[in-house]
Amino acid sequence: MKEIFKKYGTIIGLLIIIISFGILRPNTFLSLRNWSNILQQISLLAIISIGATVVMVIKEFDLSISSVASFAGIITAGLLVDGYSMYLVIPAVLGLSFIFGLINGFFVAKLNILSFITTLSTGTFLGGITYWYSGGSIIFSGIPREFLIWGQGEFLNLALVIWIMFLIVLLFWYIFNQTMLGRQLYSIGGNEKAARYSGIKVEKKKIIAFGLTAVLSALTGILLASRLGSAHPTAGGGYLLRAYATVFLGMTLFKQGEANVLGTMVGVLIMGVLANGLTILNVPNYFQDMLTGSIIIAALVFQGMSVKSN
Amino acid sequence: MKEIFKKYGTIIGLLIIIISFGILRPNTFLSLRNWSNILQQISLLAIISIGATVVMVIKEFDLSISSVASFAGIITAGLLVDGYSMYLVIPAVLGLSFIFGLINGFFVAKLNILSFITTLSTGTFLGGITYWYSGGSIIFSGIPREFLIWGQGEFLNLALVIWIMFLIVLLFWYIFNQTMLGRQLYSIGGNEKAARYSGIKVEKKKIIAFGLTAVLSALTGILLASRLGSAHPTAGGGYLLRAYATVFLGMTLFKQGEANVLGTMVGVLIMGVLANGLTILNVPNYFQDMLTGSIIIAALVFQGMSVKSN
Amino acid sequence: ESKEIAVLTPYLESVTTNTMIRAFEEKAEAEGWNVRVIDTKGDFNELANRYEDVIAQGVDAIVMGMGDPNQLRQQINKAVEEGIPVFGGDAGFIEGMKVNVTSNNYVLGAQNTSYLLNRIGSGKIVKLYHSAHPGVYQREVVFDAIVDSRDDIEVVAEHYVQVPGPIENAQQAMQSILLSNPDIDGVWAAWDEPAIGAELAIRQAGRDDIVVVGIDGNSQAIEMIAQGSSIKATVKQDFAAMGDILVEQIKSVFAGEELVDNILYAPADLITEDNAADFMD
Amino acid sequence: MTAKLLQINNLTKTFPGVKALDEVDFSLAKGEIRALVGENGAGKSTLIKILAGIYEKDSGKIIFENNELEINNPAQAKDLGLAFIHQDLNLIPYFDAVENIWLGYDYPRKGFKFAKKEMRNKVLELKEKLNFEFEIDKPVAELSTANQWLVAILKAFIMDAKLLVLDEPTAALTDKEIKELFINLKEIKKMGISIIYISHRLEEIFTIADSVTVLKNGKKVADRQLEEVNKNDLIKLMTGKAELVRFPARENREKSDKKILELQNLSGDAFSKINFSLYENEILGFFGLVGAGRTELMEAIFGLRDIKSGELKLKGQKIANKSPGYMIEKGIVLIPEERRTEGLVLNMGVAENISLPNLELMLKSNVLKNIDNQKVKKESKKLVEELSIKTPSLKQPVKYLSGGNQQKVVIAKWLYRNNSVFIFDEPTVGIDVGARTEVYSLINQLLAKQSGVIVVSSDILELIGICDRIAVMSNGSLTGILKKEEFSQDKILQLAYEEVR
Ligand SMILES: Nc1ncnc2c1ncn2[C@@H]1O[C@H](COP(=O)(O)OP(=O)(O)OP(=O)(O)O)[C@@H](O)[C@H]1O
Ligand SMILES: Nc1ncnc2c1ncn2[C@@H]1O[C@H](COP(=O)(O)OP(=O)(O)OP(=O)(O)O)[C@@H](O)[C@H]1O
Ligand SMILES: [Mg+2]
Ligand SMILES: [Mg+2]
Repeated sequence: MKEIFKKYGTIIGLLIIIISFGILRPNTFLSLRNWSNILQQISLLAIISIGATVVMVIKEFDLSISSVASFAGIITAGLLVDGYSMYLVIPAVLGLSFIFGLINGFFVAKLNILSFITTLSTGTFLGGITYWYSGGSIIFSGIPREFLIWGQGEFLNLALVIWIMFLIVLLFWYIFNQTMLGRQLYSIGGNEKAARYSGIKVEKKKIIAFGLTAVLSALTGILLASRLGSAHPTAGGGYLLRAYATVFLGMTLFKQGEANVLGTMVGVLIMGVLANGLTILNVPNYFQDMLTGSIIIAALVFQGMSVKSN
Repeated sequence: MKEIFKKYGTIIGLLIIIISFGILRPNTFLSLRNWSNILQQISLLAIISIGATVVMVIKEFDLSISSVASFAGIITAGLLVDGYSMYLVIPAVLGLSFIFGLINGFFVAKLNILSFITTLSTGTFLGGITYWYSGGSIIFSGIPREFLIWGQGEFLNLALVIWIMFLIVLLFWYIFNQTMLGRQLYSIGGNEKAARYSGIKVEKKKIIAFGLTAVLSALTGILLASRLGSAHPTAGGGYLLRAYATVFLGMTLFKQGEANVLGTMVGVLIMGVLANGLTILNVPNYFQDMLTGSIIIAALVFQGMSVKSN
Repeated sequence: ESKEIAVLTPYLESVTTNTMIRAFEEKAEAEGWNVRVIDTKGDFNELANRYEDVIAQGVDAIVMGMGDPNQLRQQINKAVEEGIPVFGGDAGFIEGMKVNVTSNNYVLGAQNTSYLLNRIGSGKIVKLYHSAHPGVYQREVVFDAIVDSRDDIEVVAEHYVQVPGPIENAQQAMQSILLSNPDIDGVWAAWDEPAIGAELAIRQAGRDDIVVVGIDGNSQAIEMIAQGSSIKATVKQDFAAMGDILVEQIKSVFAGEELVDNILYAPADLITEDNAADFMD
Repeated sequence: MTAKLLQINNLTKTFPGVKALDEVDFSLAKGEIRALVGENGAGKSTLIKILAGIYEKDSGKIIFENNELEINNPAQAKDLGLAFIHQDLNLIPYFDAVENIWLGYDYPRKGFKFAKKEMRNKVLELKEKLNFEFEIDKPVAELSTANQWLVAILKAFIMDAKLLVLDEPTAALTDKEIKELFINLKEIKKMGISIIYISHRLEEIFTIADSVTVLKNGKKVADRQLEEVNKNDLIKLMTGKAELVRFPARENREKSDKKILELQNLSGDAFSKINFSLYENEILGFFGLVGAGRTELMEAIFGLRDIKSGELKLKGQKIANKSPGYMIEKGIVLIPEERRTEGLVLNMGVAENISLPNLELMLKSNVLKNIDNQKVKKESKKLVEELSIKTPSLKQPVKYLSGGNQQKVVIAKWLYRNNSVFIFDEPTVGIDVGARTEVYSLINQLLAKQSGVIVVSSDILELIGICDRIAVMSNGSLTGILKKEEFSQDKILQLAYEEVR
């Protein structure tokens, strides 16, 4: 029993939250429509959180994720408005962001600069570029309709972003659990020295990790622009803390507290369900904050209590 | 030579920045008046950053610092408007914040919840309270004039906040370098288990650390309210990232990369001087971001290069 | 049975948004409606999420509290499909919405810019702005246009004000600007908070020859004007009127009437030393 | 002899303040087992870390299979066929043994997934071959230290190595496992694989090695075939001292009947119903097989673990085992088993580590609680000298000290106070012969101050050599306490293997 709480405490917390909302507003909250809403609402947070998970696996921070997302959204929108084809622009922006991530990784892995300050600085730099490119204001008029498909379209009755999220979750779950790269990243996070002594090219893998994080952040930014039909130079700002919150929440799941894709997804769901459910319950704004804070703490205390005996 | 760069690279970086601005705008930038401005401008950031340093010494995060600052500002302003004496209100708010910090510490130390998620949650909770208390709007009319002394008054030709900052820096430098508590906190940060085996009451000290962080955050919030003559429910929001940026910047100074008061102060100065100098140079906003990002990275790369050979 | 009205905003923490929404709440509650305010702290994706939630929940009307509707096209369309009317409160207007009640930001910008220029005649001014906010951006556009057309006015420094913490940020920037440009005559702020920051810096520097103007009619700014600070003018949007108009428009829609206008403007008053006392609570 | 596998010429390596290797020559034939010995800090680990591509050499040549080469990183060393078991265990805590052992190689695949089964089988096979016993499916963090070493050893055995380097692999192993290891090392030798073997247990070297190289202060002082030397010769080469008494005699050995520590039916998670008394001026040994529960018992006495039932008495007074801080105040201290993770703050300096548990005795003012830095310096300097800790300065971060010197720092932490009970958990693991004798002398000295000492050790000879009585534990129970006159290896082992439920 204890073991179950220890292992799945956060999931149990999530279930309790869902059940509570379900009892309070069965018709609205439990409706299919609402769940398809919830899934859609969490999808972008999920993607960027998985990005954050990648660097957290190697015990690093990437604070540039929100800047990358904003940058990608603005540049994509700008280039589309300039008339370039979306099939050219999207890969190009993802590629550019990947390179940006590699540079982050280079500073961290090769030059040994703390990732927190590295990515804060490169993020600030990128933010400057984004401002410069956009003049500080929203880009929206002239964005071609076909671009909006990604963020607003549907496939088999589910929003396309949900499918994209599923794909990313699956892909990264696979990378982390069934590929050498994934295992090596975990080994670096577990004991960098041991990984190096085992012959793993630690620096290279770290750099790749930062690259992947940046790509996922950029993808989030692009999808966000498509979802909102417009790009805002600080659109990604809201994701930074929330992404890490979900990763940390997820870290309390499974094993010894490492960042992991499934944990992150549970974290994302907890956040998404809370926001959705509290809105449906008509809870006043300030009270939502108090409740969100308390519910998360309560869930963790609950789990912590059962784990404590170690 | 290498040793010098290794040890004082960040300080050298700071000096280079100062000299560059000095050459570009000798009359303005190097004027006494401007330096008294800079010191005043950094004072609040310095105080909250030292708060962040305290928890970073024990390798924990406190993300509630900005919420505590906002909370303290609003409650202080609110109570003053209600007619309570400032000599009662300020200690009470600091005390309340201290207790809040102890609660953070309790969750982290006693219940083993990751500090990142604990303080994010408690911070969200406190944010809710702040909103509820203030109705989400600014509090200013009715704040007694005498309260404004703290943030706007002068003493011996220097702003009072500068003196307060000096006092705090000195006090915490002393605590960390000359007292048992400081040494014990560092040992907990270095190896919690070894600290415990050395008979240190690890939990208790951790809880105290969180308490101290909260007090300094609250002090920052109160001084900010006094300085602006008004309190805003999200006034502290801007400090979160900047405070940790300075701490991390400072961690590249001295020793093995632990957070430390002097390092943090150099970090604060770098940030403050950059913001001030670039504004004096009339550098456009977006370009300021790019420059700030690049200069910090350059300074660290520069130092990193010289350290690398280890 | 009482009507459910959801007010969604990304900017509740901004003083003006807050005042406007409160004014509306008061009027709407007097009608017996149930008003709920949802804030997403500047996050538009979250804003879109919350739109979806209230649409799924089937509220009777949605009020968009500031924010650019262009970013919420899809959600507005959804609301239309569900037959939920969407009203703008100091937001923008796009197809599908019923109406936007606002003060004309271009006019606000023109009002405070003209006041500033009239007062100083000619000279050097500082611009404090924030283009990311659409309404605030519109004021800037007007300011730029007017200043461009005047050869005797020079913008010697401009600062993009950081949010959150605009007062402190503007104050710090102003301190530096005062040192590098001691000969400025005026400060144009795109809203009141940076104007207050500028005033704090000017006061600290012991200057009294600089004219600062803002927009919004923030009560702290009005008090400062009344006390004879460097802030000489602000433009107060009449939020109470805005709330009234919004409530009237919603009532008409509930009654099944077609609305005639897409955009309705609430009046705005220029507040200076002469009339500041009238506007203090 | 047969062909040369490895030849090292004039190898030099300096660290800030330390010349760790000074023009060292070294050569090794195919199929040779070469022991590498020397005092703590002599440079043994540094030498092999250069071979492993972890440290960069300052100068010198490395010739492997007749090619001069540079080894720039561990991956390259691995590709050359060099396998290492380093002194500091290098495992990924949350990986299980299977994955730890495979790490560094491409895992076998089956379709889209890793062939977990194949990986597992390979490890099982290897484990069987070496006759090791431990759980391979648990995260290694949950294994005992001894078992973690077994994992590290298997990890080196999985590759087709040409050279196997073991840096003190037996420090944490039991006799049984050591025996198995040696059988396997001999097998390996037969396959033509060379071995470099580092150990402070000189008896082992005579069992396993063909030849020996002695380092002293970074210089090579001798290369010998083992037939040519005996133990005393080696000790002399290592320490420069003519003769060494292994177990220093104690002067005031009169017995006391004053009970200092008394346990009555003490039970905890891994031990039950423990009864014994520790007398003043007594050294009480604790022997047991790995996992017998000795460490847990001691940690419980020290306040680190909960007591379920039973009583603890100090000088006749009942006390609660609240916390280590409280026990230290009362005069009970523990010198823990794992120095790197439990004993030291690696980033802190020598003086800072030594003063850490004694800070309240080194204050300028009891109100301000400010540290008297002069006193800290003076007292730690005294202890550093007393224990002859080899360090360039009092400020040197202890992570840069050699393993043995680290252990001395851990001991030094507790010598400053006047304590009633000293508990040493495996105090001589990884310590050179000379230093070991010093530790024994130190333990003797402690008794002079009206205290009692408990020594937990897996080295029977050591216990027989220094203790007044030896308690033996098996499976969480105390199976017997032997008086000095009853000491014999057989008796002790018999008690240790006694079946208890
Ligand atoms: N990374 C390092 N930085 C600074 N000094 C070091 C470092 N590694 C080792 N040393 C120093 O080099 C010397 C040789 O250390 P080494 O670890 O090789 O000794 P050793 O012979 O393996 O000793 P032990 O038997 O105690 O393990 C010691 O004085 C040690 O303090
Ligand atoms: N952190 C831990 N996690 C899981 N099991 C543990 C842990 N620590 C100890 N154990 C187990 O508890 C039992 C008692 O271990 P303990 O360390 O007290 O034995 P010991 O007699 O001191 O032997 P050793 O020579 O291994 O130290 C063993 O089975 C050990 O594997
Ligand atoms: Mg060694
Ligand atoms: Mg043990």
